[in-house]
Amino acid sequence: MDAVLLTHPWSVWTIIVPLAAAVLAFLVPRRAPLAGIITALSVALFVAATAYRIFLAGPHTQMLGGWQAPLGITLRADGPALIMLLTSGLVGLTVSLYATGYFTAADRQQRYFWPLWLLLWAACNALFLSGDLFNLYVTLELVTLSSIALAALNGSPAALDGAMRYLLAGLLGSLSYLLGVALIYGAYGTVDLTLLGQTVRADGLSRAALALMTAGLLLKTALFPLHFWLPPAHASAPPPVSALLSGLVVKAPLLILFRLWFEVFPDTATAGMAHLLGILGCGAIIWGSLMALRQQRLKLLVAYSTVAQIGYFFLLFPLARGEAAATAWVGVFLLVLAHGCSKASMFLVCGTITRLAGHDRLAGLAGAGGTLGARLLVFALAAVTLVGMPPSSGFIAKWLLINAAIVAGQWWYLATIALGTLLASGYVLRVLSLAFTESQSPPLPVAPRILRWPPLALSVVAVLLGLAAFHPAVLTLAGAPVSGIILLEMVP
Amino acid sequence: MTPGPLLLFDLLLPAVLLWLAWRSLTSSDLFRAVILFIAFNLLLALAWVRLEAPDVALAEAAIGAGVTGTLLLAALTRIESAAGRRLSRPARWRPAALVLTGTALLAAAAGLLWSLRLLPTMPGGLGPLVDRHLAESGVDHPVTAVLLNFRGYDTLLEVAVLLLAVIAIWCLDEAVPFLQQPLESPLLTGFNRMMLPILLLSAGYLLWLGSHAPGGAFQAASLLAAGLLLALFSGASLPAQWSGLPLRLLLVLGFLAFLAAAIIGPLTGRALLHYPPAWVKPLILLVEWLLTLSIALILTATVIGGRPTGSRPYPPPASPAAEGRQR
Amino acid sequence: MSVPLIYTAAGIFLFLLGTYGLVAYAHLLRKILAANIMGSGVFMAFIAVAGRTPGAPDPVPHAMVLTGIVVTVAFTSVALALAVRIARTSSRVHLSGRDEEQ
Amino acid sequence: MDPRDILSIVFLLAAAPFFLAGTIGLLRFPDVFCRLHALTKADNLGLGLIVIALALQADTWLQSARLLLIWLLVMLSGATVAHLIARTALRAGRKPWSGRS
Repeated sequence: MDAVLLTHPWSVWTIIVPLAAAVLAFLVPRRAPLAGIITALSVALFVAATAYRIFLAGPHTQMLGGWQAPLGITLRADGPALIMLLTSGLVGLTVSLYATGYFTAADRQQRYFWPLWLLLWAACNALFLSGDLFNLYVTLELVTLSSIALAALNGSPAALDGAMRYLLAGLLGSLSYLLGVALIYGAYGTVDLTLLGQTVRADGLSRAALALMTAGLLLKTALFPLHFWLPPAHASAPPPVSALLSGLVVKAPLLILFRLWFEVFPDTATAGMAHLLGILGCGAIIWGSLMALRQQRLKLLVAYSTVAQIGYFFLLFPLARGEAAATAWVGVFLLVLAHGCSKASMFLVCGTITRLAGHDRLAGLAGAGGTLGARLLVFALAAVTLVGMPPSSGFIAKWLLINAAIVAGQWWYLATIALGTLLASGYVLRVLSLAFTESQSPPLPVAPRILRWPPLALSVVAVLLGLAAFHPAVLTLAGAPVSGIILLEMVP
Repeated sequence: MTPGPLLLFDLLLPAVLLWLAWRSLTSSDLFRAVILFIAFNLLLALAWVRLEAPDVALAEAAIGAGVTGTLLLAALTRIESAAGRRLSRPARWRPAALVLTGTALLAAAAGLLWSLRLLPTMPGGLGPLVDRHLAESGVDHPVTAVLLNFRGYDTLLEVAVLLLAVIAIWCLDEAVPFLQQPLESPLLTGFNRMMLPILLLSAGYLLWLGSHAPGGAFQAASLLAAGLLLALFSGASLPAQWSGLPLRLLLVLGFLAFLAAAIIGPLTGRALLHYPPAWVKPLILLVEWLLTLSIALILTATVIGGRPTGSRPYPPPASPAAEGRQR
Repeated sequence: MSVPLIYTAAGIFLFLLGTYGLVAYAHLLRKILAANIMGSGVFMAFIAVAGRTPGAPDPVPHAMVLTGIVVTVAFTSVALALAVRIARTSSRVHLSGRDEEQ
Repeated sequence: MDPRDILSIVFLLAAAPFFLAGTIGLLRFPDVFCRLHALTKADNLGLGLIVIALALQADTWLQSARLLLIWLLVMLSGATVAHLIARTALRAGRKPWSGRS
């Protein structure tokens, strides 16, 4: 039994199964939800098997077609990829369950949601596992195109507009990335990440290529000030789609950035470049939080909160240079997992509230006791992780980041994290305070069970992950480009 | 390649390409802009030939100029019938923004050009490695070997992207005809009668050629798509009972076959896309043929630009001759 | 200056020209056109920069550019369908929030 | 120099004026019908001459035959497309240029 468990390439099936299911869902729309649920369960299973294998036998690779790099493409199942797969499995399973209840059979949206989402899922998993610069381009395009189609799913003018913005920004980003890949191939004659990591020279050409690829990926991951396309696209999509876009899709270009900066070009990137990204991250945290505080619609508030949370991920670039590298690395990857779960849960709650109340204007939700109040409690539970209160996974992640900032002696990042947390509690409390406002709004119907339980389960998982963060933390470092001890307690 | 007698050509061609691109971007009439863009793509195909990339040249002429050109023209017609005809000029910018953007672009150009001097003088490409393993790949043409075997995974995902495009387009809208009525002309009838078989034949030829010379599934598929579009513009249409499951099945057939071939590996203890040595050739051939069929339909579907409605794309044909042309 | 470098430089200029067009024009069709020109520039730079190897041309970048061309067509077709849909639902051919085109 | 090469050069040189004339016509003629006239007639002839020049240089008969086939196909589609464009223009109400204005 163990022999099979420890040698079979389980991770490959997280790509193949959704691909095949997407085709089936396209062919037989009536059976699409069933295909989606079966896929969701099996992907979760395959992710678990991959985790088991990495935990016991370490990271592993697979040469596709039997061709060794640089001729062929290599898939790599290592720690960073695994954390992304875990996020993908958790968010994907929950959103799939929710979507079976959200979209009704008579709905045209359902007919296209499933094939598009399953393709997106396959693309995300393929991207997380890819170890090849050009293949990353193809998977990234698959991710972007399916996200765009999903963002435009409900066909409202706002959604179409948001999708178009997303598409144009995405095209600009991916072509910039591809030009960087072209320069790299011209200089080194390979696009394999591992081989490049051994041969890249820290010269002007590498810097130019890195700058091009980074610029393109920043646009795709919507780092401030390149975030202009994200709030309209995320806020006007159907809620299950918003959950996927915020919880899963923004992390795809992020992982490529991490791989580029820490595996391929560790010596090329200068401290100045790293701090530039860190400062942009700080800008994102503050700007996104302030914008979230000012929003009048619940979904836009959550979307701007994503702009802010993306900022935290970029603190890795300056903080992972030095002795705190492993601490910052684990912190950021835990944050990816925590944010994925909590943000997806929040968008799903938004969806349920909008379904019940018919709108998501904050002013109109005042006095939302009763059924709506229960939804807001789930929102609050997800927010515990988002804000980073103990004992949630968000707390552990931020704690590690703060430790890393202290060790690195970079106080301004510490200050930004603190300020960001404060602002986050501000906008979350703004929503929660609604539940306690007096008003005479008529009582609302109870939401169906399938629209209530998945977001709750996801936010509970996000909190509980904080209590069981040890294994994910260890797994994050399997095959990671940084090493060292995780500094859990640091007295300044 | 060193500058030789063709130096003048090598200076002129990029210059003309840049000029065409510039004109296509700045001409205020969009129809003119699209035509200039098609001319740009055709000349680009010439540049590919000069750069010794005949496969890319074929694809550029067929897909870049042909399919993209058709897509743009079709979209332009639809947009103008929905929103009216407009001239397109650059948005009015504040001078500061203009200066900033201009400086950024010029700085990027300078930086990139300056970094080119660091390119190694004797780069090591993957050419020799491809040649060494060509015999095991199942095909004799290096580019096809890379596409369908060495980097077949890229191609698998690329076909997924194409399929995704059709699903996305179908999700967006119903098919809107962009011709008020089918093209009709006695000449066209005769032309179709001759050209459709020729297109079918040359698509098969290109596909067969792909195993040992420039050509292959994508180029063949665009020829086939051209034939389908020609028939469509002349008034042919898909019977309503075919536009449901049968059409969807044909659209995904190539991808499904590719996917099925890919998982033989993991099911038999090999890597994904690792074909059993004895089956390499027939498997690749089968996948390639089915891919051509599916891609041709996918390209056609993208030009039609919406999900099938089940009704006829045009009002009933004006002349009895149009009936005879349906095939 | 060798021949591939001329084409590499031309590719880079095409890329930047397309970037300018994508940013400067509001009409969606023009933006899509500009993105295609960007793409052509990238592909040209890719082929040219890898075309400096002595002997037979390297097939790998050729295959990659073929993939790139097909992916770009897929993007273009979705972008155009989206633009048509926007024109049909709201009778405009630019993104909201921009000045009406003259 | 091989007489075949000389012949090729002669045909190529003969082709150039036709393309030049066709292009000038396309740019300078007053309406769509005149332009079509210039383009299809002059360019088809020019292409024919180029095809002959290249066919002389081909290694095998098959290659020459394929070059000729290209010419035939271009003429065929040129004629059809020209007719379609002219017909569409006429139906759209474009009046052929009559020498005045």
